[in-house]
Amino acid sequence: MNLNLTEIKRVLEAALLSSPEPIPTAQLKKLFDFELANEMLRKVLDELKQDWQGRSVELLQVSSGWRFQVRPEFQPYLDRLNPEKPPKYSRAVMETLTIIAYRQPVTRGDIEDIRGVSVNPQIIKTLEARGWIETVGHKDVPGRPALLATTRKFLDDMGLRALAELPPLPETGQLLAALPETE
Amino acid sequence: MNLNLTEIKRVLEAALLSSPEPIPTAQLKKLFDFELANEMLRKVLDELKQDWQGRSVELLQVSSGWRFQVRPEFQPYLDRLNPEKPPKYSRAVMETLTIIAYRQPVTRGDIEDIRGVSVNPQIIKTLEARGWIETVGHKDVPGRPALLATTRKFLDDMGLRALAELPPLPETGQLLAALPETE
Amino acid sequence: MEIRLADQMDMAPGEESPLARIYGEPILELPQDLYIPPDALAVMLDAFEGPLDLLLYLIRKQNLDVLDIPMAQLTRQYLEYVELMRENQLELAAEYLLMAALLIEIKSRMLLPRPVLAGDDEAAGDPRAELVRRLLEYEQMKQAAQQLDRIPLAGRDYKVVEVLFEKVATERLPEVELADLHNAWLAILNRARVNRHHTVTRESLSVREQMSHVLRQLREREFVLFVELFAETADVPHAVVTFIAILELAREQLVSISQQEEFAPIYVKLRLAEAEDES
Repeated sequence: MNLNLTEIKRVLEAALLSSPEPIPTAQLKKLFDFELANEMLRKVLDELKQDWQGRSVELLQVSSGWRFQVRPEFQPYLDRLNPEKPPKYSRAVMETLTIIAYRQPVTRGDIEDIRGVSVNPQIIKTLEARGWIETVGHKDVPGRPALLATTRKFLDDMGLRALAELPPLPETGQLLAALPETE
Repeated sequence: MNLNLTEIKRVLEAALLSSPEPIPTAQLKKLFDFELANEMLRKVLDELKQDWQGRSVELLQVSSGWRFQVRPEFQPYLDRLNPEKPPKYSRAVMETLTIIAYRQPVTRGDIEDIRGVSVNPQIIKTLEARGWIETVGHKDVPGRPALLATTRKFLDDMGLRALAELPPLPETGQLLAALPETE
Repeated sequence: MEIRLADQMDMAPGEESPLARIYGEPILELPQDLYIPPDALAVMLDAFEGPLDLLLYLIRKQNLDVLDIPMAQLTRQYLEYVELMRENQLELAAEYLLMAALLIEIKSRMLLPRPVLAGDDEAAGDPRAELVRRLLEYEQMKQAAQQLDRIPLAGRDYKVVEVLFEKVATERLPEVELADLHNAWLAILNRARVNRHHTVTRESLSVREQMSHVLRQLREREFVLFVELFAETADVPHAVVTFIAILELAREQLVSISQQEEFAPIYVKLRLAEAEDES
């Protein structure tokens, strides 16, 4: 039995769409009970590739054969189907970020004073890597510690135009008032 | 951000082509970061189904959602790649499955009454392992036997949307009519 | 007359044209008679799904009317089979013997005169009624099972589509919301209150922000004109905040402010900027 070109294409398409693994060309030829010439197979595969141009799925030739795969641009949509639980920053990171945001510019020492515990350098690195804080200067005290401040990216990511838009902390006054003046 | 209809269709297509399991409509709506109305989703899916008309692969709605599948006419070609087909189930398994499908929920005793032989526990295990039947309760009689019913996966694998789509039971009347007039 | 045969033996070997079709199933051979060679008996027993199946086979094969089973004939045939099974010491399931007992019971009851019923419901008193009901129900399910078996099965009779979705492992960064900052701040203050040895002074947020902003500008150049620091200030409050920020920076000795003479340009300079190599 002989198939016309369109039918050959349909068969190849069915085989390739139903296999997440690449199919070698030698295997693709086995789909047919007649000898499909290499050039013909190549021609049909190229046509098929062309047919899928501009779709969300593309036909690709990889080292071990041919396969259809979802275009990377569509990943963000598909990721929504199986959302991974978003990771969370530790309490230490959040408190450090908060102190820098509300009390900037501050040194690590300032943060340690406020939090009452030493600041792991990794925390500062994490926030710097995220592009949320940066060193804006050095304090003129022994050791000349870096002065940390939040960046524009931090404001962008928070959806704020300026630091003044950070939520006011009405309780702050009360809590602070309860604190003894030690200095 | 809003997508136009074609883009919505492309996203749905990518998700459906890459999932071997049917995707429920509620899940499909999650692909978008805006609220996609049910009628709109339905309309796009119908269009997509239309687009694939006459191809070797078809979009189908089954019990738990939508999936793309190879048209059975094209399977003989694909079988050439993988000549070992899963075997058919034995008559005992099929009869047991049929009684559960049409008479659910049933106990093992009910199945034995109809078939006139005891039910090999292995048969029930086979069907459970396949994900086709499950225990949905216990009958309030001595021994509290398990009540068996078919699952959504059973319908999915049969390509059905609901139990009502099972072929109608042969009418007892037809069976009688098929009998010759004897004596 | 149309040939109607039971199809229990499933003997369709290939493409030969069937002699007849029963419920869509092809029948290729006419069984010669009821006799089955003893060697084939084990195979035959396997082929039946139990005594109901065997009874149906006998009924269909003999063109017997299910609704009017001649009990004597059926019972004799059935017992012949059971006897054959016993002679060949086949493992005879209890169900077959139970059925034999039931058939004999029905047969004997039919020999007895029927009690005269007030109504004319003939079937109600027929000892065969229950057997007929079971035979019909079983046959119905048997045929339904064949229908079900003909439905193409996903994965066996057709493949489902699955193209590769290559997930690029994009690092998911934690998301932070304003409320998180708020909560973190409250946690800090709560601890501070418990510890009671830290001083947290209140300052205008915008002043602290502007301090950072000024420091950033100073970082880029060694000397910056004092007025330049106000270049971006759009309104009076902003200018005031910037002014206070510069004063605060000076107070905290982060910047130095210099002026060569009266009315000369004022320069602001990062303290220690010459010693510090920042980039």
